[in-house]
Amino acid sequence: MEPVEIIQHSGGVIGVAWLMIALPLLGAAILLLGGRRTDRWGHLLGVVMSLASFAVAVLAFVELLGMSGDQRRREIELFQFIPGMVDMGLLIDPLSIAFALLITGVGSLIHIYSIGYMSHDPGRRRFFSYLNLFVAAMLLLVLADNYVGLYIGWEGVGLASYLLIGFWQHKPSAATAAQKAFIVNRVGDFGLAIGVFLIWTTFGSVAYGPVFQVAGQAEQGVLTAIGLLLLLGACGKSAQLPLQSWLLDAMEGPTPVSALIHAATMVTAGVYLVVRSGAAFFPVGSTAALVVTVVGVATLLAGAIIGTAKDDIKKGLAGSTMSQIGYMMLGAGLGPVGYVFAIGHLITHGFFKANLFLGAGSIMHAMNDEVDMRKYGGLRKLLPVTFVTFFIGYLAIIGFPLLSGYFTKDGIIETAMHHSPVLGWLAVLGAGITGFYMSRMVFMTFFGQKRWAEDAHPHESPAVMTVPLIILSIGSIFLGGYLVLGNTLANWLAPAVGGPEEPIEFHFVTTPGIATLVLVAIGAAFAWMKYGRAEVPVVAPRGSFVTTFARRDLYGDAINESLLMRPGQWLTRLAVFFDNRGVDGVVNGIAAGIGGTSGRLRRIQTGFARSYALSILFGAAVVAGALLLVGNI
Amino acid sequence: MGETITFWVLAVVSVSAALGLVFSRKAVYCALMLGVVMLSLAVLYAVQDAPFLAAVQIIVYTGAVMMLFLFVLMMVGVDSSDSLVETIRGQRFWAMIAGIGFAVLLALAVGQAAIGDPAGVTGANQRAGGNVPALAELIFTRHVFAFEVASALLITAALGAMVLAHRERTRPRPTQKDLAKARFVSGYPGPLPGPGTYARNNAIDMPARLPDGSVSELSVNRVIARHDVEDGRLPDDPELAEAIRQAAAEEEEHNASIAGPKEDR
Amino acid sequence: MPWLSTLIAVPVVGAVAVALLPKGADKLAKQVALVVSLVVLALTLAVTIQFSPRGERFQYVETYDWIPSFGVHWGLAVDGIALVLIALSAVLVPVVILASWHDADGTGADNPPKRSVKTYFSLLLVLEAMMIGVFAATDIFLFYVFFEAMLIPMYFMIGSYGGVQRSYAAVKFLLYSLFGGLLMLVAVIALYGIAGRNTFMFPELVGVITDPTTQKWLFLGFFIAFAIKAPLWPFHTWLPDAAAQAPAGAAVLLVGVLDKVGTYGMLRFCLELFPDAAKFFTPLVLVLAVVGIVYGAIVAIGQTDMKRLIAYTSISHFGFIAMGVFAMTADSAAGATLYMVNHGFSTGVLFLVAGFLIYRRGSAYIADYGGVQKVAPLLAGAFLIAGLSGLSLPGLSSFVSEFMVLIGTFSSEAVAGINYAVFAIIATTGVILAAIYILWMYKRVAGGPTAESVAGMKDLNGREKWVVAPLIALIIGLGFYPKPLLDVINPAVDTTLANVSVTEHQAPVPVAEQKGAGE
Amino acid sequence: MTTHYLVLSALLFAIGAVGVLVRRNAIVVFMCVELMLNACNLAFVTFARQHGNLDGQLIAFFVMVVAAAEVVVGLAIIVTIFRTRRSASVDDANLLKY
Amino acid sequence: MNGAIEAPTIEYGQLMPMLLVFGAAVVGVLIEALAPRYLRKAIHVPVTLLSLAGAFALIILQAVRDGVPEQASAMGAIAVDGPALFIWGVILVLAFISMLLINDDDQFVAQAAAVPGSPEEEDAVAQGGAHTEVYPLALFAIGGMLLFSSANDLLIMFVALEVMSLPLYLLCGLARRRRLLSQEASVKYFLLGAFSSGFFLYGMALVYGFAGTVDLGGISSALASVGGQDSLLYIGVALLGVGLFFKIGAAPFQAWKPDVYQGAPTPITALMASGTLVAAFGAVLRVFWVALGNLDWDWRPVMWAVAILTMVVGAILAITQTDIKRMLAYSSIAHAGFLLIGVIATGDAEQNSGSLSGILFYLLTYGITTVGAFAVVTMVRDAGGEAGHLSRWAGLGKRSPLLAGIFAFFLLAFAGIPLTSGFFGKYAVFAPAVSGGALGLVVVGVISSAVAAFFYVRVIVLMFFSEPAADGPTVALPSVGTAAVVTIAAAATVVLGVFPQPVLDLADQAASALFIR
Repeated sequence: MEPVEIIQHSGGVIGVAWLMIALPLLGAAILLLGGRRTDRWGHLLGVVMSLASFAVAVLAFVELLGMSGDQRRREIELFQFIPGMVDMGLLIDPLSIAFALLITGVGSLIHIYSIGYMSHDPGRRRFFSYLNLFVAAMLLLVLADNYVGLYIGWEGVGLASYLLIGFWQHKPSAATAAQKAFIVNRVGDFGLAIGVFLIWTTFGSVAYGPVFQVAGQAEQGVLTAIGLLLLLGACGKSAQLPLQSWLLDAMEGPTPVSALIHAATMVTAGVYLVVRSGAAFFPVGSTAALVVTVVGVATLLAGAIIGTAKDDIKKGLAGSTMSQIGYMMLGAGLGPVGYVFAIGHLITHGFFKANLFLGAGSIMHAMNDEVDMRKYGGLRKLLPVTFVTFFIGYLAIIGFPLLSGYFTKDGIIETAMHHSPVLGWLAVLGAGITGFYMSRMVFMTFFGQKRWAEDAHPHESPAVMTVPLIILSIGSIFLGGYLVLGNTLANWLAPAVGGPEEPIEFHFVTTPGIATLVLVAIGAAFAWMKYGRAEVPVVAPRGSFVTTFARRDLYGDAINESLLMRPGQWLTRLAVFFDNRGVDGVVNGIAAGIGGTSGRLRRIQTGFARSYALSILFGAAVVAGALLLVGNI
Repeated sequence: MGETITFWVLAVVSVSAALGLVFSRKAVYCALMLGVVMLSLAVLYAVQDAPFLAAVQIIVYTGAVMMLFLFVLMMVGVDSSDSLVETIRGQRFWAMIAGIGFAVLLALAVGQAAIGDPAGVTGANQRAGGNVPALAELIFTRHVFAFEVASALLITAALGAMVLAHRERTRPRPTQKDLAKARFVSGYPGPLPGPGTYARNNAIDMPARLPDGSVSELSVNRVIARHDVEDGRLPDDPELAEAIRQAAAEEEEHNASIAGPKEDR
Repeated sequence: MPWLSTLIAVPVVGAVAVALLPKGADKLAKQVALVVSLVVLALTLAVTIQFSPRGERFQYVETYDWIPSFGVHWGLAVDGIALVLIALSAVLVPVVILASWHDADGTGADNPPKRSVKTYFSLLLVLEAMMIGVFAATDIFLFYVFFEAMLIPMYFMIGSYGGVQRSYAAVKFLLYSLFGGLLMLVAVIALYGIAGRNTFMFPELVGVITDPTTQKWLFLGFFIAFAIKAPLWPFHTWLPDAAAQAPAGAAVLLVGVLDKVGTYGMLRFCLELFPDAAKFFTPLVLVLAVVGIVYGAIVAIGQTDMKRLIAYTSISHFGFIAMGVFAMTADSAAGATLYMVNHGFSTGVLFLVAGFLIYRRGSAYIADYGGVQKVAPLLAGAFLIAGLSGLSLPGLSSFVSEFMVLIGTFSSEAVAGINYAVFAIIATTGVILAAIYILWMYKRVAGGPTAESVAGMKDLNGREKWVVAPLIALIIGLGFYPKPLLDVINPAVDTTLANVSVTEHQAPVPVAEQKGAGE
Repeated sequence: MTTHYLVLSALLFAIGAVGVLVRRNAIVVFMCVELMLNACNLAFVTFARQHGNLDGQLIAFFVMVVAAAEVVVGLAIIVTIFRTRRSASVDDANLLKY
Repeated sequence: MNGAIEAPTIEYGQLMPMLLVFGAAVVGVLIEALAPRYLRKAIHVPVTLLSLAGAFALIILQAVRDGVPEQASAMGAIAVDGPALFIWGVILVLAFISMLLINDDDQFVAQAAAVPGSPEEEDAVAQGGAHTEVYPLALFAIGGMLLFSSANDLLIMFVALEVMSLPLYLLCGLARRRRLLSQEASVKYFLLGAFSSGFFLYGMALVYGFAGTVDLGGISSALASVGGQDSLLYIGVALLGVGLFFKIGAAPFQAWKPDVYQGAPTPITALMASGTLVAAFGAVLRVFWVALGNLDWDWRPVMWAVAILTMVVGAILAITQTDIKRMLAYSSIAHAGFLLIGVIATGDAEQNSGSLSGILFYLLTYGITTVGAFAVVTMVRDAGGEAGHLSRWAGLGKRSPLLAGIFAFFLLAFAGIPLTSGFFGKYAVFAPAVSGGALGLVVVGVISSAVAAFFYVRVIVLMFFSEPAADGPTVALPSVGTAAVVTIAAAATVVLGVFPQPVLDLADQAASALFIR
């Protein structure tokens, strides 16, 4: 089943879908330009704008629901961006609206949560303006009807991410992390940009409609090239190997940011890109798709391994995010069936990971911003709401049966298994590791003895923070089942990404499914033995080689440093030296040479009239001789 | 035939005299040598049908111009003879190269030119009735303007000589009495000892000694002293050397005072 | 009404008026200068509004004989390309005047000596007149006259009002430019002689030189001058010195406008007058441009002085512009033209904000800063936005132009077996490097703990806000809606390229049709 | 025969020129210049005879006039500088250099 | 032998400008003889200035009323043709403004015959003595310049050369301060001048030997008719060239220029740098174009070499100069090189008149700017007189911005920056040179211009960008004359740089009919 035709649209809520983007953007602008005057109510405005955007998304969704399946891809024109090249417009279709709902929905919850979380921060207004900016950019990313619009949103979220990671600029680590995130992302953007160039050159358009229409007619090599270039972009944004290194550092940002941007939404943009372009550039069985799956599997394992060794709760979660997005990527490389589970996992992950992160934020809020799990312990009684919601999120992520993660993750594993057993079993292994590190996190945090410092007075967070947690945890419980069972999501997405030939049936009892559960259980049990029952040392013991390997993010930073940064610094120094001594040296050398010649030559002017006379006589002889010579030739 | 003999004789004479002019140390000899060249040339003019020029050459050139030279030589110091030591490095060598090269070039060019027999100026002379009238006709017709303008030259020359040589008296001329007074006031009433009066050395650059054996600084030519110091030609006798240095220093000072601040040179 | 002559005359009259003010009237001098520049801006707006993009190529044509003996005219006219650059100049000058309000007063942090205030503003206005003149000139000789004469006020601005090494920088700037200009003079003379039209009017000289060898030599004469002016690698070393030593306002005009004359000249004169030679030299120029992009960026990363760093980023950006011009596709050339304008704004605001920082701290060394964001958030914010514009963040104006240049170059047809897409790809790495040099600078200046030396730093004051606001508004506005500019630029670029006999502005042939044609 | 005269004149001219270069006494230098002028005159007179017109003789006459005037001015200048420096050496006048 | 000589015809009308100058010079001599000392200056000044102005007026009258004569005047001795009239006009204008400088007090020695530093000199200075003879001497020199540039035969040219040079030899030695330098300049200029005029004379003899005539037209026609004696001609041309190159200061005959320019009294330097150069170029053009025009294939390569050498030597050596006048002298050498490019760029009649017009225009622009620059030099003084050393000029822009600004403007004009007269001057010479096939020379010219710009710029840097020295020189309050010179020169530099067309028209007109023979 192919994706349906895109239809020009006007009127209705969809006709003003641009409000989704414009409202948060307006909010950001007001907050940024308004300055301190808006300090008092700025955060409220931010929430309102986010909610308004969510409302528009819901209304558009409803309007879309009212249409028949083959009518559900609506395009609205906005303005000519680059005449003759890019007409800016929005594409409202099942895929984009699903993202829009996730972004605005989860986004709004996190906005609300942040009211509480950031209540003591003097830069709260600025924080909300950045959040609004992020929402706007992210919506542009998913709603744009062309690759340039996507690219703008793509870099826009990069900017927001940069601003928010570096929100506490005065912390050098935050400033560095922000810079690193942006630069690594730029490497991905480099690929995306060239991919867009190639699309334009090949198809004469950058809009989805025309491009997808004729994509099949292009040469295979070009298509593969485009696919790989887009994948590079996706890797950057979604922290996939080999551009994963920024995500862990990005945890320097405030926790709501980690939840919204670095877990629920932005980092999934890569998945969106692959799924959006899937039919055209990542058809099942193509080289590009294969590379996508390989990247996905590699990352899901890498992320999981990293997650096992982190004592920083946020970094642990970040590793987990990497890993989960790896699953999505894996799904995104598996064609229409994979898309359904990838998007499904993306949505459920959006909920339970946001839930987990906000929970972590709640814990930090309670613990004086302490992030080291070795200094937690036994918190389940002091933070009951947080504990419960966190635990639900935990169950969802490890794929506890009937919770959200169970449906979507198992779907991906099964599809992968169907596709290639190797990939499938690696994905199963990943799930097992997930069981271990998530359990470890829960046990270290909520169980065991208290290990926190004297001055910490853990307390439950205010309602403004816990209510979003509760809402998210409800989503974490039910969303997966709702989406997967009965093919809800598959049918919904079919007009946008193409549907599987036959309806997907979700089997509760399968070999991989059981294997997964067993592995997860083993992992959890192992974690209980190590961290639940046993005493957890406050200072991390020197681990084995493997532990160190995982702790150091699989030596990702070390590789970057020795392969790129050091040679880069060396190259820079060389270039500066070459510029000063070489290029400029030539210029100055010429000047000095002329000056030196002058200085020497002027000594010829000895001041003796007789020397002058000699030069005259010589000159006369030479002139006469030359003339005689010339004349006689 | 007569012309040929005359030419060869005079050619040899004039070239030798010219060489003498270049190479004789004494300026007066030079002047005399130049006179010889000029006279030889006058004869050659006459031989070549230019009697008027021959006369003018003798009267104006040899008679007036050379005398002027001699006058000036006398004024400047007749016995001052050039040292033939070359001070500019390579000057003499390159001068010879250039001079010989130039001469060869000229001679070659002249010799190479296919010059026929001379037409002779007899015809031209006869048309106007003689050399002098013929020249007169040219001067007063075709070249009258040059002739007129030459007057400007002469006026300039006269005016220039006046400017440079004529001194307006700014204070009354000292009388015999004034001079005598001045001489006695100076503390040394006798005539100054000439260079070499008490000399133990007959070089001009050596200071004289006074009867008491002390060195007479007055007898040192400051300009020469400067050269001596610059070239490091100082006598062994420390007293003499000191006197020369003193004089050289004075000379420097003098130059500096006239030339203005030192860095402006 | 002779609009363009008026545009040139007004600042000249203003300059004279400012110069003739009595000695102590510094404040009045500034005010007069500002008013004059605003009048020019208003006039420019009027001109821009009345310009019809789809009309004749050259509008507001004025042609008077100036020196008939030489075939020289006072020939002014604008096409879309010239118009936007004139507008750029007209916008930047009042901003610069406002920004330089105290630059000559001698009240900076390190107590620079006080200098003649009215001379400074008078020079600024003279410079404005010449900038407008150089873009408006349709007579090549007149162009040359402005091209060279422009150096003098800038020379004095750098030399008299600049930093510690100002005289070295000023002399280097002047001599380097002069040398290029003189080479161009030879080419100008030869063009006149060989064309044999007894006129220097540009429209009459297009397509006149047909002999390929002649074209090549003349092309080189023009090109080297422009390459020095622009500056392209390896003729760039004067720029960091000049820009670093110049007062911030002068640096803005130097890099923002004066250097554009080089790229403008390439587009207008090198391409149209010598199309064959331009095509012949395209690979060479593209290599220089790409080397400049990467090299400029890498060297920028290693700079320790803010203004030098910005200057090197400009060298990188000029590589993009030159690449766009010489890729000779409609998109790349239009992008390059747009880039000239956008770069003027973005580098302008970057220099100005850097200038504010330096004025406060008294040092241009990045190491002397730290944590500015905490004490002066607006200042740091402006710095960041300016920087982001410098790294071509989408949504800011320079993105559009950089994107167009790259995509245009990427899609240019392979000439002589060389696929220019390679150049575009290498150039795109400049995007990554740009992120490094800008963000690293921002981090060191504004991030981290607040350095002691900047602890008391004041945030932007009212005047400075008025300096920064319009530029940032333009940067963001044009970033989202560049169409007004592109509508003016595109027809002019199409005409230019038509004269180089490159096909008109159109999208690449879609793959389906290619297939159809192939069968 | 003409050629002989010319070669003689050339020789004298060259000797005069060399004299200017090697002599240091300004007056002698000047005498050498006079020698050069005389050599020119010889050439003029010779050529006059060769061509059979009197222009050459006339020019020689003018040269003498000019030379006379030049001598006056030249010697005046030399005397002046001698009075200042008490030296007639052209080498001593080398404050102006480089 | 009844020979009544037929009276020669002399076109007094045409020659009147020159005769007026000579006449005024003679009157000046009479004033010296007859007028009481205290009155002399008062009489000299109006006589001199009026005669120059009158001569200029006569030229205009001549050109407007009678047009340009088509025959040589004064029995074929003098060619009052278009270029001559233009050059006369230029010389007179330059002489007039130089005269205003010469007029300035305190420039000339009080008592030339008094030994420097002697009590006599002090007395003379104390009594306010001054050599008013400079007026007639300068007038003679100016008359010589007029004659030199319009001589139609080599004899007149030689005489004119001497008429022009002798007074200048004298005037060079009459500086009031730094007399040793001045006298040295004088003696050097004299000895070398006499030496080089010897070469000129010998060249003349050889050319006469070749052609049998010294008439420029006659030589030109002899080129076609005489055979077999080419070597005479070539050597003759070379030696004539040496004499002329010496006067314009072309390398390798340039050595005298810096010494003499530096040592001479500045007003005289101004007169030499402007008037003499113009006159010498008039003579160069006449010899090489009128007499030897058909030989251009032979002399052109040599002239190329000389031009290149001149430009390069002038530009490069100027860089390290430390004395302002010396630097301007080297600049003058470089400019002579640029002008030689114009001389080389010959071709058909149209080409020639283009080049000629360019040279004429260049001479005017360069001359005026030069006089202006030297006028400024006279105004910057310290205790020892003019502050010649460049280091003394540091910070002048702060102390007297106007003067420094004007001087900077002159320097920019020398450098050939657009909107100054120097730019159009250079352009006017370079443009025809390119069409005349001298592109290579133009490139060299352009490169040396760039090098030359360095030292002009260096002075500007010193004046404006350096801090003033504590005991820096003062700027003398200019006399009316000096102020007028600076004003005129600055105005001319601006006007000719912005609106040169009228003067270009004049030059075109003057050059259109080329030279008469």
